[in-house]
Amino acid sequence: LGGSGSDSEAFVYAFGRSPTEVQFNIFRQSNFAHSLQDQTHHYIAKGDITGNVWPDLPTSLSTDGNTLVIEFPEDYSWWSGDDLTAEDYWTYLEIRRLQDPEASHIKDNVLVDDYTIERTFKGNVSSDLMRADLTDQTFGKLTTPRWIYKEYLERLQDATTQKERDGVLDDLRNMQIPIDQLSEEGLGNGPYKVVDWSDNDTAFELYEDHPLAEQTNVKQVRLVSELATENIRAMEVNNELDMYPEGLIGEVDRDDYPDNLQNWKEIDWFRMQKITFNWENEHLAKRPVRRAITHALDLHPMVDAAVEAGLVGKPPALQTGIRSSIHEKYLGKGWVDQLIEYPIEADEAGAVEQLEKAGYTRENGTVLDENGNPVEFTFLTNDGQFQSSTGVVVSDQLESFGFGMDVTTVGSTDYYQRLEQYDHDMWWIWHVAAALWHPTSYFSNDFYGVEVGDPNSDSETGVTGIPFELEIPSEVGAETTDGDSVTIEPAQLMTDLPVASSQKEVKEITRTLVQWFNFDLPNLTWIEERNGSWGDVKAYDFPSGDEENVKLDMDRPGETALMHCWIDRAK
Amino acid sequence: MTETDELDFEELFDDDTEREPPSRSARLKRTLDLTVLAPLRIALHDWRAVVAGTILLLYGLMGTVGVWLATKPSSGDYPKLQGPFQELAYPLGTDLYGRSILDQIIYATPDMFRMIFAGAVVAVGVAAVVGLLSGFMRGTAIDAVLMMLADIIITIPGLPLIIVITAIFQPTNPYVVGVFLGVDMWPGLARTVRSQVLSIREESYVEASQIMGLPTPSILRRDVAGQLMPFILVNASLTSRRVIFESVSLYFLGILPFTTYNWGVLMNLAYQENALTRSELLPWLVFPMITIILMSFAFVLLSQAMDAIFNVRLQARHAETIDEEEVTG
Amino acid sequence: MTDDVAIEIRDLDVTFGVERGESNVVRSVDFDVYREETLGIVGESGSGKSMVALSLLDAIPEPGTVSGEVTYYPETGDPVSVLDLDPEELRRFRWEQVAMVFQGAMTSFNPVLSIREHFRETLQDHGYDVPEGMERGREILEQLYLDPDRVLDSHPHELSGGMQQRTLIALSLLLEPEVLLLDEPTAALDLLMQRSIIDLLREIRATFDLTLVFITHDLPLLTKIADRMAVMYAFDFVEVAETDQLLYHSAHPYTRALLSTTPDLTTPPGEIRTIEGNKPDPVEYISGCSYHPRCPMDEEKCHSVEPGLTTVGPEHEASCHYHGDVADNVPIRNKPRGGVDE
Amino acid sequence: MTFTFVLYQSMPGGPAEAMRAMILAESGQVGGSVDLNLLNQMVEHYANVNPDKPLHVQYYDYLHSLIVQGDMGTSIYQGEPVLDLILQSVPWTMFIGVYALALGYTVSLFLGAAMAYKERSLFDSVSSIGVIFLNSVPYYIFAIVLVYVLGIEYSLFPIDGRYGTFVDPGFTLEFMGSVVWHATLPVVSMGILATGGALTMRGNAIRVLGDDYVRVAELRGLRRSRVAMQYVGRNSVLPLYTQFMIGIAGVLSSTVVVEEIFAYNGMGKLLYDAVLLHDYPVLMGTLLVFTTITLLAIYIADLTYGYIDPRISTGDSND
Amino acid sequence: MSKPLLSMEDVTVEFNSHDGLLDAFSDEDPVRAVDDVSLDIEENDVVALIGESGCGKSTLGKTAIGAQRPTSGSVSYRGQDIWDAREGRGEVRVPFEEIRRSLQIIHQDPGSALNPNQRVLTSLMLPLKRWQPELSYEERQERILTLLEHVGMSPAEDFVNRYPHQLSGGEQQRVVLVRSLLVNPDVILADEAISALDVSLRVEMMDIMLELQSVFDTSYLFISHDLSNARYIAQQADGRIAVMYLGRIVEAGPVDEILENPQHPYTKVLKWATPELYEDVEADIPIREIDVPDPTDPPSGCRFHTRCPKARAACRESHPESYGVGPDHDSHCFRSDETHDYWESEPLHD
Ligand SMILES: Nc1ncnc2c1ncn2[C@@H]1O[C@H](COP(=O)(O)OP(=O)(O)OP(=O)(O)O)[C@@H](O)[C@H]1O
Ligand SMILES: Nc1ncnc2c1ncn2[C@@H]1O[C@H](COP(=O)(O)OP(=O)(O)OP(=O)(O)O)[C@@H](O)[C@H]1O
Ligand SMILES: [Mg+2]
Ligand SMILES: [Mg+2]
Repeated sequence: LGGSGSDSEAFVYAFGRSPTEVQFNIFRQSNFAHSLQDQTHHYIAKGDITGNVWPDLPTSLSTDGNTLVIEFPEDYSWWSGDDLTAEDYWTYLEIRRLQDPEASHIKDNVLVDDYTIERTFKGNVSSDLMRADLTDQTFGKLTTPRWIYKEYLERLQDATTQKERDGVLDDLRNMQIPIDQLSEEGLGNGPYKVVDWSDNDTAFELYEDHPLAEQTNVKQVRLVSELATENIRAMEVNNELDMYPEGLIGEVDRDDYPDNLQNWKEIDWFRMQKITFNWENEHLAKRPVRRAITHALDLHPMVDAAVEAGLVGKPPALQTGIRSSIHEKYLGKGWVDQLIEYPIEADEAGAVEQLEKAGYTRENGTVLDENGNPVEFTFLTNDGQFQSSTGVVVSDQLESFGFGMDVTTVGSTDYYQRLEQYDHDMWWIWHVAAALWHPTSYFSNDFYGVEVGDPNSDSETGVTGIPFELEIPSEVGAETTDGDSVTIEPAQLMTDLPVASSQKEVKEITRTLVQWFNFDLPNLTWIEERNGSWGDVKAYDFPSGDEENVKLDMDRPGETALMHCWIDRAK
Repeated sequence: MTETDELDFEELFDDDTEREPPSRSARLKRTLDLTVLAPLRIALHDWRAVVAGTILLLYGLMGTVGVWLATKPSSGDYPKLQGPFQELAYPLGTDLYGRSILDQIIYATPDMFRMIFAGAVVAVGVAAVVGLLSGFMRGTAIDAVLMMLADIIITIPGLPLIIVITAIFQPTNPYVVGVFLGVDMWPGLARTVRSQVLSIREESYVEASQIMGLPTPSILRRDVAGQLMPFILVNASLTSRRVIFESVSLYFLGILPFTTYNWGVLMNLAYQENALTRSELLPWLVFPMITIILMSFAFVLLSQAMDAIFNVRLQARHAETIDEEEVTG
Repeated sequence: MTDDVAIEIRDLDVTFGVERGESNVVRSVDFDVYREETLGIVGESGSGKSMVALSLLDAIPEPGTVSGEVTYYPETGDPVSVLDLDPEELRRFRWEQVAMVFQGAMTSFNPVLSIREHFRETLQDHGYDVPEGMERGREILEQLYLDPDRVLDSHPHELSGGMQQRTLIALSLLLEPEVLLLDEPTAALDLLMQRSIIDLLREIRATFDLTLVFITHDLPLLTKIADRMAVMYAFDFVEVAETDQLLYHSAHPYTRALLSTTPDLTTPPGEIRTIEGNKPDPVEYISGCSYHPRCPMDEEKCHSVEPGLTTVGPEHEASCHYHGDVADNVPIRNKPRGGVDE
Repeated sequence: MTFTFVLYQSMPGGPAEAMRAMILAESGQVGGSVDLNLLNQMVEHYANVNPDKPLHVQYYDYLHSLIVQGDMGTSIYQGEPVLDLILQSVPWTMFIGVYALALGYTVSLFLGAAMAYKERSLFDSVSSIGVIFLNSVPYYIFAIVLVYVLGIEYSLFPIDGRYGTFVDPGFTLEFMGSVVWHATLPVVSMGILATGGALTMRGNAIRVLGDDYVRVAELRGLRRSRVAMQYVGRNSVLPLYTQFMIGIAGVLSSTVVVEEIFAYNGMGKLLYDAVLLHDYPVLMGTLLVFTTITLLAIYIADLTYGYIDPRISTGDSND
Repeated sequence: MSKPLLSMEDVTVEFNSHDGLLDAFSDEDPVRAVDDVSLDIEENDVVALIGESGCGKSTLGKTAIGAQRPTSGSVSYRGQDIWDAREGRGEVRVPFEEIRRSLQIIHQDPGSALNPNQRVLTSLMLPLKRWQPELSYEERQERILTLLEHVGMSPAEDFVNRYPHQLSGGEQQRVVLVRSLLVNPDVILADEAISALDVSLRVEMMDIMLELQSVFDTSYLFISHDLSNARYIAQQADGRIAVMYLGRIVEAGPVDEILENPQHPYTKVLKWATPELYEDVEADIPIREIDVPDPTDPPSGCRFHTRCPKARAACRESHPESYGVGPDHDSHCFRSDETHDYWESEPLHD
């Protein structure tokens, strides 16, 4: 049984998919391949918990007007020995742009020299957003050796019609880079290179030519693929893992885990979880009903249930739609204080009061609408992890309050398919679209965010029944539109947000959206998660993040540390 | 019928007419004794039937009275993750959300019965009809088509087929789930029924009934179905076990959507929450398992006992209205 | 007939425990089989004929138990007490000394083995020389009007009933036993085949110097082969005599009833009579003469005193208190053509 | 086949949606999020793999290339020829399947025979109850229990994978050992599917023991061992033969669950994943192979039954 | 002479050994179980059909009572073709219903002729209910009990509530007989009806059958492979014996004729094979071949020629037709024709 026992030299940790199932052509990602690419290729940029974006591999990301300048270090190379240059990344950027040059928001990408790229946006974009454009968990890595992708880029450049371009793209997407090719041809660029693999493990060896290689004494790394095995937790409990790069040891697990495993880095994560209200339901379309539900729910048991399933986090104090840790940066302290405060614990009386505003009553523990009919909702959830727990707790709470609840639980693949059919009244989905502590990742107009729908469509409401145009009070924190009100277009605002031309505009749009969210409660956010990484702190020295030149307040601190050679075997 | 025949009959029957016809109630008593009480008496003599009956009765009670007695499990009812055998309110402990595990098991029972019922009825019913039909139409096109259909379904591996079917229809209604599960099970049975019918058809009493001009439905019912009955019931019992197995496996794999409790769902949830390495979650996994095993154990036992219960030889021995002494042959 | 005894049976009992109690299916039987004679045993179904035969091989099926003495006197060598043999000795004894052709040949062969394999395994397990034995087997088959090549290569189901029966006879003679027990070897066959087999057996008996014990309930057939006949009723022998003696001077009312219930081609139908009453139950014990409930000359004495086999003539024993009066009270239904009634 | 083709075509959502959902589900599980726009772009590509030809044309195309070129198409998801994927996994599934079946049936047959010989003894009743009990345990529950007891609590057996990490496949002792080692738990869990055979065997053997030819064989003074093997054994195993072959279908079905539980990369897992991903070509391919194997097994059973049981000269032993 | 009650003309019955779909392709020869047979049964008649196993007796019998469809030839009941009546062809003078009721069967194995799951009463009630629905339950039961007592099963009340397995073979056979008589048939096919019974019971059973014949005016087609039984029942009823060999009737005639004056060598062989209690052992087997030829591939010409001790070359050539050798006595043997080529041809020897 593998484990650190058999090759005790290696640093063992668990993550991602089976190496034999994924392949490394970023344009044809499948099988959740990025989970492995995280260990083989460097990121370009990463956001941190304060909402700032930092260069990861590049030495700097500077902005000037609509231009973003990316400078690459000169001492990096691919495992093949070829120099790693700006052209490698430029090739990727250009392929992306040329997929559909008209639709792209990029004007051009210029390869200034071997180590510099100038990237110019078509419109005015705030500098934060220009940088943020480079971050993405899935695609924000330098995975494209120029000699492999050059051919496709040239063909794209030669293509004149969209049809020709699509043809090239099809070819590109059919191209595959399986792990044996990656290893043999040296197509990775991380400090640890792939030397062996099996169905569910990948073995890495320190790549001595990597500029950071000297910093660490960990020569061998073994990655157990989390998705290909069933016994990760058994390995953890049996002390067979040295690190988990993303995830904390929760309270519930603490007793089961050996003492040498400790959370060595904790962060306020970007992720939140929410319950979506489908406005297509006649009751949920009514604001007082949504507010009543919010009053009726006690967020603590929901969070507790999630915690039981291994999540770490706490309920948000305010329904703003964005994470409280970035309130200050985008909303300002004083402004936030004016927002409506909904109870976190259950407030039955408040809930009934809200219901009455809609003309509803609660009799003998049953909520009746204005016509005296019982109010019933369908709830969709999946059977995996904490999602089912939440489903159970939410529906039980609402049921005991007096709503009729009909919960359907489906398997997780089915869940995401069913989710997008919008055939339920409430469901469950996480609330954030990108690994970025930025309003755009929360107010994204899709089911990760506050989905409204396509504002350019002909209808008046989006898929979830939310109108494209609606009224909110002008005054922040007002509970009704009885006073002054303004008409806003949330869907449009969410489309505008990622291309806001200035930090000021970002803030403005964000405030409007937050106010709307707070007033209308299109969704209910119920947990702000914490994350981080745990490891065998006896056997290894992990960075705390306070060291010089060490930046760990970002997503996946474990991987970040490993990819920067910040982990050492304890002496 | 000619005149003379009539006469002979009358003569013969006039011989002694003072015979007292049995009263209606005596007849009723006899029928009751033979069709209900005798099998029951055998069942009571057969430990398998007794055990199976007791277990199933318990489950039956669980699914009826139990549901009525138990509180509908709801999160936060009790402290979470309590161990079993500590409190009367949750004898088997509680789950992650503080729901009584016993209550959940109890609440899952009616649906399980519905599923079993639908599955067994479909599998055994279709099998019986198809088997009878093609057995009686041996050699005709109907027979060929039915058997071809059965063969085709036999060769498609069952579970994958069901997975696909359920993936398409995403049934949540227990009856529908039962029906889907039954769909995969009828062909094998139908084949066996057919071969049984073929051999029963060779029995001379069937031929005799035909020659006596008894109507075909009556022959089917009395001569064929009567013989098939034990076989059909044994298989209904075994099919029930399979329905339990397969439905639970589908819920366990998370393929079937579910709206309420099911033992497989409990297992699924517990398993997903790493019950195998979190000892405090084990009851959540283990008790549904035991429930499943016990119920299928009852069905397997029942199927074994069924042979005895429907054995007329034993029935005769246990019937009170037949005196036993002069039993020869 | 010689007094050279081949098998001596003393006080043989066979019982089965059944639900209703003890089922006594052979009751204190004393009996001798003479060397090289052909003994016919008749009796109605269930009278215990097969059980007696099986006892000779200590082969009463479970859960039956057998007690008493069965002594086998081989032509050369010491007497063998069959019921006391150890399992290995018994195994060798069976088929080498005494072989048996079972009721119903169709079920006597292993359906999945060819006839050749049946022959070979029999030779092998008894340590006989296989090629030599097979050669002998072929000769016997030929004597029985069978084509050895075809038969040996066949599987049992490929042979007709008559062929199977003859093959089984051949198999029983393979190890040249001294005694051959035949338990209704012809019951399932057509008349023509029955009669043919009887004729073949007669020939073979001569060639192999066999002692034959032939069990059947077909009286007329038995008269065509038996030197001596024994009649069984209610789990014991009621009359033993040489064939002609039995046919013409039977001294037991049951034997006489049996003779007159058998239809044949010549007896006027009116003379054929049936035996009234039910057959005896092996569990119940009938006191006195076991036949008295059905006997037309049933007297007081018959109810209480067991008659036992008594000598009524040369080589003729019968168990009837009134054997002297039988001839007058129970007429044999037709005038025997050959014999003279004294 | 037509049937399954139609069935799969009627599954809601195409492969693209399924794949998208899969990636979403996994990102939810591992944490993090996905840029939906990019994901959609990428996933769209897969939707184009199956151009919207009318169904019957697709069906014809599929049949044509299957029969003419032996081509089962390419996995939408993995991009590899379905045939390759199947060829890689079939041996593993056959290995554990046949191993399980052989082991399960051998044990149950001997047990059944032993029970029959000792009919009504204590051994018989205890084993009967034992077998009935095993019969009532779903194989996957058995698997979970095995995982828990032997895999996790006592760490005696590996609980996932097909062979040890970084053991290089080849005809080395290490590899073989590792393969057998890893197969143990799946095989044992599937093996209990065969325990029902013990009761059937017991019944058969009791019946055969009462048959005349067995009694005659004893009267013939044959050796006990020969009577046991050639007479009782052979004749009571015979009726089980077709059941055994058809059992292959059952065992193959069970691999779907068992391989999933043990993360064993075989056909069952391939099929299961294909169902989740709506990867039609793989689905069709695996199902075709499953069906073919079953058919083949039944066919072989039919053909060889005549040899094993000389009473059946023609092939209609199905009746 | 009036029209026979039941008459078969040139009846042939063939069986394909398989009749599945696939077997359309197999070219296996059909078995001709009955080959061109004509036979009449009169009112109150007893015809005993004898022959070796597999020679087609049952098939012929079932064809006679309309339970087996002839491949060719016709079967008629009181002049009405049974199969025409059944299918409503032509003018139907006697409805099939009545034909169905009039022709009944008693099977060889009484054990399997009764539904093992039904009590005797039920088994007997059903036909009565079918044919005399106007009777009340009590009346039906009355008849059944009376009839059962008539065949010596008393107390009948006790017997009717038993299951078949609780009856002895003889009793089962009586129940079967009663069942067929209850519907008041004209012809009963007794297919080896006594062979399964103990020797001592056979005569008794035949006596019962004969006795009831006088009450019910029934005719019997009595199938047996035992000449002495056939003789017993046929002679009592003044009936006839028909001898069958491989699908053909080779000799038919009044009992005494057949026994005293057998014409066909096969009849003679059967006579030889029927041992007499008081008769001396005869010398040799009077046939050349013990085993019956394969019915799927019957010998040419006279089918008996392969075993016939008197066979000559001519017998191989053609099938002998019927030669009348006495009143109502026919034989299918060339030897009955003194002028036949047979006498000139070479005897067959092995
Ligand atoms: N296994 C058994 N258990 C109980 N009783 C048995 C068993 N085998 C035989 N008997 C009884 O033993 C008695 C004698 O049987 P046996 O077989 O010797 O009769 P038989 O004279 O050979 O009859 P048949 O002519 O029918 O062969 C019968 O009453 C039968 O019921
Ligand atoms: N249903 C059938 N299908 C095929 N062949 C049949 C069928 N019934 C009878 N036969 C064949 O027809 C021939 C005559 O059979 P039948 O049963 O009429 O003979 P039988 O004289 O009654 O023999 P037995 O004395 O054994 O009852 C036999 O060769 C038999 O194999
Ligand atoms: Mg016997
Ligand atoms: Mg017949």
